[in-house]
Amino acid sequence: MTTTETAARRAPLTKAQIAARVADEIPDGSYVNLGIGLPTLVADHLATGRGITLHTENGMLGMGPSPEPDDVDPDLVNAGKIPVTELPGASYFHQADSFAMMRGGHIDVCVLGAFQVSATGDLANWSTGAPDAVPAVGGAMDLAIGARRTVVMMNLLTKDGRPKLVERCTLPLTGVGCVSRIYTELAIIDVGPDGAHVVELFGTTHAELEKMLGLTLGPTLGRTR
Amino acid sequence: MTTTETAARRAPLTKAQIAARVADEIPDGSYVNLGIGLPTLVADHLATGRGITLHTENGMLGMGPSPEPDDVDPDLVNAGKIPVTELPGASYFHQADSFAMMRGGHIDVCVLGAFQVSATGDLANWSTGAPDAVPAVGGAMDLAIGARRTVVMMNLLTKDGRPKLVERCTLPLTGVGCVSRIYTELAIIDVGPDGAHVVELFGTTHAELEKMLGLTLGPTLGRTR
Amino acid sequence: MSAARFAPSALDALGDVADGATVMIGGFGPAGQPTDLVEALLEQGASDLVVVSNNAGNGDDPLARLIQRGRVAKMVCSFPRQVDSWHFDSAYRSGAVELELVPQGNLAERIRAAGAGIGAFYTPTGFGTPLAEGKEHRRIDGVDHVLEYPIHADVALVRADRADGVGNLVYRKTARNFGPIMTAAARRAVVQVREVVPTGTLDPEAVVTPGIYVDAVVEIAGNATIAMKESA
Amino acid sequence: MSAARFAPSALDALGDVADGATVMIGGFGPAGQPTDLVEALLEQGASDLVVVSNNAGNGDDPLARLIQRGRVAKMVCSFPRQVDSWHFDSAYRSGAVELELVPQGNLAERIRAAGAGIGAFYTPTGFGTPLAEGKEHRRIDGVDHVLEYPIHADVALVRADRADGVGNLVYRKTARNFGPIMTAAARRAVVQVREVVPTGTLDPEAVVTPGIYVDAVVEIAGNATIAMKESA
Repeated sequence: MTTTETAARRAPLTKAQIAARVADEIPDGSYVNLGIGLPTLVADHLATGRGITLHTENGMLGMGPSPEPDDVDPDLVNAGKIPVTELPGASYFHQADSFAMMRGGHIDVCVLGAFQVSATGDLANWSTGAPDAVPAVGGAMDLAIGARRTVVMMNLLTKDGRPKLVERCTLPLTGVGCVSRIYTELAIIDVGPDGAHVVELFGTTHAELEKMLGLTLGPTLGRTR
Repeated sequence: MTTTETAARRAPLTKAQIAARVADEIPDGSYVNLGIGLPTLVADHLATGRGITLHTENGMLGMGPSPEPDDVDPDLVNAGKIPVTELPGASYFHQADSFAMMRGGHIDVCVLGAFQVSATGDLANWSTGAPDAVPAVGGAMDLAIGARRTVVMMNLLTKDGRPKLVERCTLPLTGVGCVSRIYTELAIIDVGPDGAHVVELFGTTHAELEKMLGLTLGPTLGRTR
Repeated sequence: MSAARFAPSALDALGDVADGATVMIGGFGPAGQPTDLVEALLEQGASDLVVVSNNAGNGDDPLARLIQRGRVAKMVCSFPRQVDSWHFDSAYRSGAVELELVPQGNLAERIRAAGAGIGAFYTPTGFGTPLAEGKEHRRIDGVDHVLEYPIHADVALVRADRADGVGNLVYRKTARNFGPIMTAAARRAVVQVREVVPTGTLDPEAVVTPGIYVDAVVEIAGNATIAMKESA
Repeated sequence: MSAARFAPSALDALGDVADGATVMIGGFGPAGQPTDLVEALLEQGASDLVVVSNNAGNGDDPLARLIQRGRVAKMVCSFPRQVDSWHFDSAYRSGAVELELVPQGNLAERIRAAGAGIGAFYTPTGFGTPLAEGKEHRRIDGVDHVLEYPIHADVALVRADRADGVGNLVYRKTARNFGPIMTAAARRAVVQVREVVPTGTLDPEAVVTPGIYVDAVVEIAGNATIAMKESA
């Protein structure tokens, strides 16, 4: 890493930089599911030579990028109902088989967005809890608990400045103790049974982060995968 | 029916005649599973124009008759591991899907052999109960309880003259209350929650049959399906 | 199920649907929507329906209009909220339609269980969340599971790509989604296909829904885009 | 599972199998027997094995010899008794091998449950019979059900027809049987195929086992009869 890059690391990450970092930490050859929203950015950073296969829970392995407008096929969409394409080696299966694949622990990595993540890895990402909201859950709960490793990509703070990494989720849960790591603009943090531990900081310090979150964070464990 | 045929009906049925009668009572368009042993004879009496489709639990619909010796394919066998053929409109599926098809009540008629059937429709057809026997069950229990209608084709008496239709099975059960009707050389008898009722007799009388079986049989209900 | 019957129109294929019936509707977003069959259901007139479907209608599509007209008493689905689910949103907020929200994988597995004759199953999905509240649960091998029951239906409306003369079906790409499990879970499965092909022309290894699960088929020439792509 | 690895021989594909491992072996009678992989397991030497397979060997086939040599502690199967299952019969009668007899559909569904992450399920099959003795049961909608648990395995040995470069599999006729569910239920799935074909040449609609379930593939030119029929 050059000195310039090291200096850049000291600034908060852009969304693209977070996505690149998530992509970088996915092992070659993995089967990966990218949740709706921010996590879809990760796809742009997965080099084709790495043998990474994308799963979409509506029933496909080997999903490719969005098609040219002329090639849109209404029968070929991703979990966000956005048109996608088919790569060589793709396969199709029905909904029960697709979710069996997830629930059975066959997806190596799942990257999800979140409203809140707790220090012990609980996830809240399907409901804002607003009383008048029309609820919708989709495959969120299956994805959260099904993958071998579930990580979250999100901003560390809400738009009005409240922490999204919390001692205990106040929003309706998606899954209990299912998240391993969160990737944010200011920090990469491991969560789990032993609580939250900083992996790497971007433009902030351990003390500042603890103050911002109102949480005690374990020591930086170094960049591990 | 001619007078000669009526007279012939007064004699016990041959195996082929029993098979023909079972075949005759299977509704056109049915999906049918024929158990190993005697029930396989039924296939010879199912006219091709009737739209009856044979299921084999090792993973196929649309099973055809045995192939010519030169056309034997080791990858195409029935539940008895006997080479079979594929008819137009056939399909293949794996074991979980095949047994889901049975357990889910999609097979219209299943014809099984039996060691014993009780008056209330319990079936014993997988174990002679001999202490030194190597046990084997295969798909018997799934077939017994899975089909919409399970009927039994068997001799009414064992080789040493003991009744196989009994008040209560003494051999290990295959399924409880699952058999609707038994087809034998001497009688067709309905069994179920209301006990055993004679449907039709061949070369015996109601009184003789009751004596032979040591059972009280309900009145002849006439030939119903 | 008995051998598939071929119908001259979607309405004929649909047959009778009683008031209060449970109706499964295939599709995930645009892919696999049996639009013509739902349109026929609108015309047929049954009301007080329980509809099992991943989504709850988009814009003014037939399912959305079914909800708008007050014909749906309850939706069982995983993702009713869409940018254009106006009719569902309004009916839900006014209390005109009841909602049973089910995680998508539990929805799929419960439908599969109905077709497969499974009485109930323990799934880890949803444990500890509001969607498992009040449900039986059990720890198995150190993992908490929720007990879920099958979802049966009176009729399933499904779109496939091709059917042969005995009702065997193949689908197209992600339009497969709920078709195979819904046809098995319903007492009567009604399928609209782009094309009916002669029996013997579908590869038996590639049949996705065997004809045993199919009760009625209607050929709807359908989407020009798709037809064009197929011949390309 | 990570991307499939192609091996130069059955023994290489097999890799390490520990003593005491649970090994699933596909096949129903002759159809789909992964003969070369079981032969490799004989050579590899692991013992005290739990073998999950519909049958328990015929004549002197590799599974029968595995049993004969005392390498199998327990068989989990539905139909061990065959006219030529001498080695199993003898080992069973002498108490050298333990038997867990499972109705074939429960065997299949328990294997499926392991691959599908289902913790347990209620099935009507076997209720009231000696094979359900001591098992939890429950009446659901008026039907008695038995609670059955998944069967997981350390390794699955399966035979398929063709694999592509990412491990997608297609099978041939009734040789499909246990392959798709065993590859999903085992931590490591090892597959022998007749032919490896270039990625992109298998129809994505007709893939039966997606490559995600496959860990190692070995091409065994195999049965001349089959090869001949394919080219006919």
